[in-house]
Amino acid sequence: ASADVPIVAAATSLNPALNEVAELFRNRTGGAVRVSYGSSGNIARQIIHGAPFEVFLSADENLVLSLVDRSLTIDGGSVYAIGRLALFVPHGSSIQSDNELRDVKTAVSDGRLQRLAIANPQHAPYGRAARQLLEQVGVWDRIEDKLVLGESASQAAQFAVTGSVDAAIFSYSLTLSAVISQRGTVTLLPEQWHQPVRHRMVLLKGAGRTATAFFSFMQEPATRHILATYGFTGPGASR
Amino acid sequence: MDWSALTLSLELAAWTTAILIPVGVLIGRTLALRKFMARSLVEALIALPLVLPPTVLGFYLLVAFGGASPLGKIYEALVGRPLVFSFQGLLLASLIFNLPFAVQPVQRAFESLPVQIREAAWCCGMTPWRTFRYIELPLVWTGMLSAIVLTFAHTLGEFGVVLMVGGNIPGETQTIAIAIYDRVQALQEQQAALMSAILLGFSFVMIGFIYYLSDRTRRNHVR
Amino acid sequence: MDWSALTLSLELAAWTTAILIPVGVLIGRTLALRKFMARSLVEALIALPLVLPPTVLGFYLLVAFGGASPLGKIYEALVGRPLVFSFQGLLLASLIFNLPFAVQPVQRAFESLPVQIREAAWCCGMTPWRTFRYIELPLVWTGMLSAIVLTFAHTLGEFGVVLMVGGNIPGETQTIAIAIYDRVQALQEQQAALMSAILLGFSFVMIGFIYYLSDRTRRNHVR
Amino acid sequence: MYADRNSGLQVRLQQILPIPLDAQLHCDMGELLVLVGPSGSGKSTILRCIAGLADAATGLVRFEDFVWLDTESGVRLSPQKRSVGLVFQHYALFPHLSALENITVVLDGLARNRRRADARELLELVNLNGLENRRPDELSGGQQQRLALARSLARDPDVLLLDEPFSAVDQITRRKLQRELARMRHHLELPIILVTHDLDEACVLADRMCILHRGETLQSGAPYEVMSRPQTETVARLVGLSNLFKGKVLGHDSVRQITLLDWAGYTLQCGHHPEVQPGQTVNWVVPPENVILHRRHRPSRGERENPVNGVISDFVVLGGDASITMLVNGDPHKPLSFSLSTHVAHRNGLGTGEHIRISLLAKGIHMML
Amino acid sequence: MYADRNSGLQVRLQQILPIPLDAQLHCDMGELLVLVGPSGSGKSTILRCIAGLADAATGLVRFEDFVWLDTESGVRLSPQKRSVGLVFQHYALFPHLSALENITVVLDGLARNRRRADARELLELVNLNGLENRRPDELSGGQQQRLALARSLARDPDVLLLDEPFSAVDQITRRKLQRELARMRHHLELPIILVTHDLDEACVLADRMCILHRGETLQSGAPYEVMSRPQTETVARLVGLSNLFKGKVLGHDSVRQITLLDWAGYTLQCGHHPEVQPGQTVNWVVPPENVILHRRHRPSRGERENPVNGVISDFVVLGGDASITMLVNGDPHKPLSFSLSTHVAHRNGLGTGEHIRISLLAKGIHMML
Ligand SMILES: Nc1ncnc2c1ncn2[C@@H]1O[C@H](COP(=O)(O)OP(=O)(O)OP(=O)(O)O)[C@@H](O)[C@H]1O
Ligand SMILES: Nc1ncnc2c1ncn2[C@@H]1O[C@H](COP(=O)(O)OP(=O)(O)OP(=O)(O)O)[C@@H](O)[C@H]1O
Ligand SMILES: [Mg+2]
Ligand SMILES: [Mg+2]
Repeated sequence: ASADVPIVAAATSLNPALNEVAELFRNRTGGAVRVSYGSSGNIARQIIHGAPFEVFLSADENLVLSLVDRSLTIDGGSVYAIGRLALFVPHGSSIQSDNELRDVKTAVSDGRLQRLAIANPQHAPYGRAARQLLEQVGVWDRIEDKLVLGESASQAAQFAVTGSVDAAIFSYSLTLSAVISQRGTVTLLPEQWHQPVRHRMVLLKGAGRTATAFFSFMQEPATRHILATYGFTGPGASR
Repeated sequence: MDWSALTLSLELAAWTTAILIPVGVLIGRTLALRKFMARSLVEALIALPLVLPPTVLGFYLLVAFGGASPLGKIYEALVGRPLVFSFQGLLLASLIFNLPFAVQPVQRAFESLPVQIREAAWCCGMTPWRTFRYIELPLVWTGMLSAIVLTFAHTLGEFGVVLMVGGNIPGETQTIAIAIYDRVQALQEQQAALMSAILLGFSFVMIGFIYYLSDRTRRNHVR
Repeated sequence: MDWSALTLSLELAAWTTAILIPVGVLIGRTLALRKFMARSLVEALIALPLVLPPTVLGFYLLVAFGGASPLGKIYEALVGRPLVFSFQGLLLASLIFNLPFAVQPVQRAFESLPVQIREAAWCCGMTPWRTFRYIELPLVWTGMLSAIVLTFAHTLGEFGVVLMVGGNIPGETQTIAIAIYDRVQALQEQQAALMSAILLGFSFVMIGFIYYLSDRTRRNHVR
Repeated sequence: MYADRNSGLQVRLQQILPIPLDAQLHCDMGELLVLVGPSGSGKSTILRCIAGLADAATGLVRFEDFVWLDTESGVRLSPQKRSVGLVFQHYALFPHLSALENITVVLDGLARNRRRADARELLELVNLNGLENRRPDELSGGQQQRLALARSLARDPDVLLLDEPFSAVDQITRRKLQRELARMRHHLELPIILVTHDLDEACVLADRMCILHRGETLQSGAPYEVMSRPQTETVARLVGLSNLFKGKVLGHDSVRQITLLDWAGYTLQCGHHPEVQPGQTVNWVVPPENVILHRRHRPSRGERENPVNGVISDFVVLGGDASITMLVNGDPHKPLSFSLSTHVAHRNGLGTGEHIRISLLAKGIHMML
Repeated sequence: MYADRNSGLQVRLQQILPIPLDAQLHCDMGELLVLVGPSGSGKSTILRCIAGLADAATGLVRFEDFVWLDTESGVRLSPQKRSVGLVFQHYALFPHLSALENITVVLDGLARNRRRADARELLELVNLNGLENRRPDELSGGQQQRLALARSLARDPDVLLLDEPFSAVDQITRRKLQRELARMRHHLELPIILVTHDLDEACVLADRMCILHRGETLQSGAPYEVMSRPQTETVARLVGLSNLFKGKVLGHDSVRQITLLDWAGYTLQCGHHPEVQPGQTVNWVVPPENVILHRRHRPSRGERENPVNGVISDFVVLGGDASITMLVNGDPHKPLSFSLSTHVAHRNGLGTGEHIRISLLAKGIHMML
């Protein structure tokens, strides 16, 4: 059965957007896929060790490129979305949100900001972006010891929704979930302050017809639309 | 609620427990009754799977079982499909990871078995197997109970190793633990809470029932 | 090699073990010696932390300890700093998570204590405390040993709960398990392997030494 | 029956389940009471009740003015508060401690040196010097038993409860320990209850003896009294009396102070037992020492009393004594045992199958209802 | 010494550590050998060696033509392969099984019904009927012991090893069990080795008796033989002989077949012991039955033999016998014990402090090196 129903490995951040895409794909083409979510790093490693995935939707472009280098893919794949960062300030926090992080800077100085959650810049793409952004704003040095690092952007968001941090910076797409929007204020941050978070997908060696079809389906306007409603803007000019 | 994930978890836990308890009894008994030089070292070795973070252990197991490894190659040659990202691979990883839980309580139970009772069995002409079956096993039963409960519960909740070795394939290697994790990651709090509650309730009833039964058998022995 | 993470892990494991063993002895002894209706239920309850995936458990603990929770508020009011993302919070989570490992082996050990020996102690006029200290404790020692090793090892390797409740703050809540995980995620495989090897070697020597010592004391008792 | 006496140890226990008990004991200061009864009659259970390890449904345990147990008023002291020394039937030594430590661990409150000195003294008392550092599982059965005895004394108890404390030691050591116990008893002046199966031991040691049967205390009194004047057939059996028969009362002769008994075709003259009714069937017993052989060549004292004929069915020589069983009138259901000096037996040419004639001394015949 | 005999059970064990052993035993088919020795002398250890639970440094255990242990040729059968029934001193019952199951579990290979029937029969044999469903911890000490005895028989063993199998049961049950054992012995024709501390039991049951001391077998033979003719002073002490003294050999009179002994100022005529040298100091013993009181009114047989004077230091009446200790010449280091019929004692006005004269029968005096 697995020959007919390819496994699509996708970054955790695509949940639940991708579920909706898969649903639409089934309705449109009659083809079914199974989605295996995980951190992009884990998925890449699993692919290296022979995981039976046919499509890889990564949150981290570099990981895809490293697979390409190892000739585990059919081609170089394509970027299916560009991620943005958002500032989330939970209700009850004394931080004022603004899209230039002015109050964050002040709060760092006057001690109001004790804990800021981001994803781990060591390996999470949104963590790297957050770090670039904070460096750009010029608070990185002062804020470094106030950081709470999530394994992924999603975990940074979890820190935020439990009210355990004063503010958090993670992917804009997550802020669209009901849980987040109900529990704090969300501010989209300028995209030029960090390198774009490019989400690249790729067809893996051995991908079958359904997988190829799904890969193309990912680039169709209907899909783009769904992704957009979940906060993933299309590649547009970036490609 | 993702019932297939729950079923898969229960299956994995049941298999792990079923395979591991005999292994635990064998190893635990040997460690308890035989005195050999390297005993402390073997005991320490068995505790080691606990020390590594599960995901990392999972990563190394992935390397060890993967298609590039000798084990993986042999398995694939024999069975015709890869060991990793399959239920079998998951099970193997789960067995390794839960070894300490299966060995330790049983070993302690064997250690507290009075020597004279085994000697009495021998002097009654009971074969080693009969002695084991009718004298030793019933007397180490509570130790096995601990082993069963710890192994079972820990397999249900295990996530890092399973995610890594199994690859989170729905219906195949996606356990309930991973399914819940996915929901939490996707910030679907209500779904996650519901699944957690079901898992907890289910386990609570199940483990409580195991304890209750064993209590009753112990009391029944009295009659 | 990240020595501060290793130190932190060892500290956490040591504290967890040091606090949990007395608790485990208390609970395990009560469960073993007192007969009450809800015993099976309490026993099942204690096994429950194992059933949830650690990250998920961590998430719920984060909710329970967080600034919005009553516990978090009380703690912050008393101590002046939040419970979560602190060593104390980590410790509390670790205590909850390791409870089954501390209780089960000790409970079994108490269960296998012959009644007559405690009765003899009473009839010799030994106070309950003296009986506990000089008769019961030495006789349940191997059970405690299992509890110590399982708790210690499991705390070293625990990652999901710690990451969630601790927030991976270097030098404060970043344990060696998290550090290794981060290296693995960042594809720094050699560093990860080095750290894993050091952690494993260290634990192996340490646990082996604990076993060796306890073996020797048991033998020394003989002299 | 002792409810009004306030000295020593008083015990009254009653229950139906789990083990039927209906026991009444009293043991004065400095007195040694031996509890005798068949296996499973509840001896250990009674000691456990006294020590506070088991509870009777209703009962009273009082030592001097201290009430240890009173189910009526709800008093129930813990074992620690009842100052008893108990030797368990199965010893219950502390398996992880050396012989010396088994004792020092009990000696609370003393300085360390003092504890060790005291413990060594106790070990010496029970002949265990030299084995101080052995753990119980490295001691022989008898050595373990002696250690248990020493430990029970360590607490300096007010009451000593000994459950077959000498069953596993050889006779020489046993005699030594019995002597020690006797010495201690007079020295320490405490009530001692001792369970034993050895009636000789009971007779030698006991001030009083109490017979227990199915949880019920049947008779107590001086050992010789109990052994020679059992109140019931059961007691007679329990103390191992032979020569126990049933006979029919013919009547009383109050002038000669005798009671006449019809048995096996003989009319036996017995000591006066006014409490039995003519026509009644009673149990009677004659101790072997009141059986006199009619010798061949010279008449013995008392030959006129109750002469009885029989055939020797069993003739066993054991050292200087010959033990003889005679079937009265040849009836295998009426075996009568007695013993003689071996040389007397030989002089009279006794042996299996010989026909002999004996006399039962009237004053030795004891009747029971 | 039995190395050439090939029947029954032959045992030879030697070692220094951990427990010194130097034992040589032989027990024929149908024979009951009683092993007697002080506590800690190694009795249990020897049984364990025979059963295969312990190993001696060097030794041989052979049953009929089967070698169970031969350290020289390296043969060492497992306990299962040695068909022994062993009653452990501490019973070692299976705690989780009922009395019945404790036996059925041993009966391998039989049909279930048959097993239960056999087990019930064994339980009946030891008077445990009605207690089939009790677990060991719900049985009294004596009941446990009997269960252990029943279990040891379940295997239908070739050799029976009993480590104080009756120590915890009352005399009536004990006698019944002893009778059963005697019956079984003649019926089953197997070698039985029994450890006991009860010399009376030993005398009643034993075909042969073996005296063990510090792991060494000192003497074996018929009980009466060992008790009356101990080869050494140690044996004499171990079998509890009183009247044990040291004297100096004066010389032999080969005509009258006597040996003369100087003791306490008397010249004693003794049975002929040509093996002792004049001038040598020897141990000698006189059994109480060879001590004759010089009666006040009529002379007894043998009064001319070895008359000795003394003062009564102890006079205890126990039933029909009076047990008397006399200090020879009033010397407290020379106590001499004997017993008399109570009525003889009374007729002669005996009592503590009385001066009496006795005779030691020459043929009763036994000398040891
Ligand atoms: N837990 C129990 N449940 C039911 N019956 C019991 C239990 N424990 C003991 N008994 C029974 O109670 C009776 C009395 O036991 P106890 O140990 O007091 O006897 P005992 O007189 O000491 O005998 P022994 O001389 O054999 O030691 C026995 O018949 C025994 O089987
Ligand atoms: N593990 C051991 N290590 C050292 N000595 C031991 C060990 N076990 C027993 N012994 C000693 O060996 C000797 C013989 O023990 P054994 O049990 O054979 O004596 P026993 O004759 O059966 O005595 P009892 O009549 O008291 O049962 C004893 O002095 C005992 O202390
Ligand atoms: Mg008893
Ligand atoms: Mg012994």
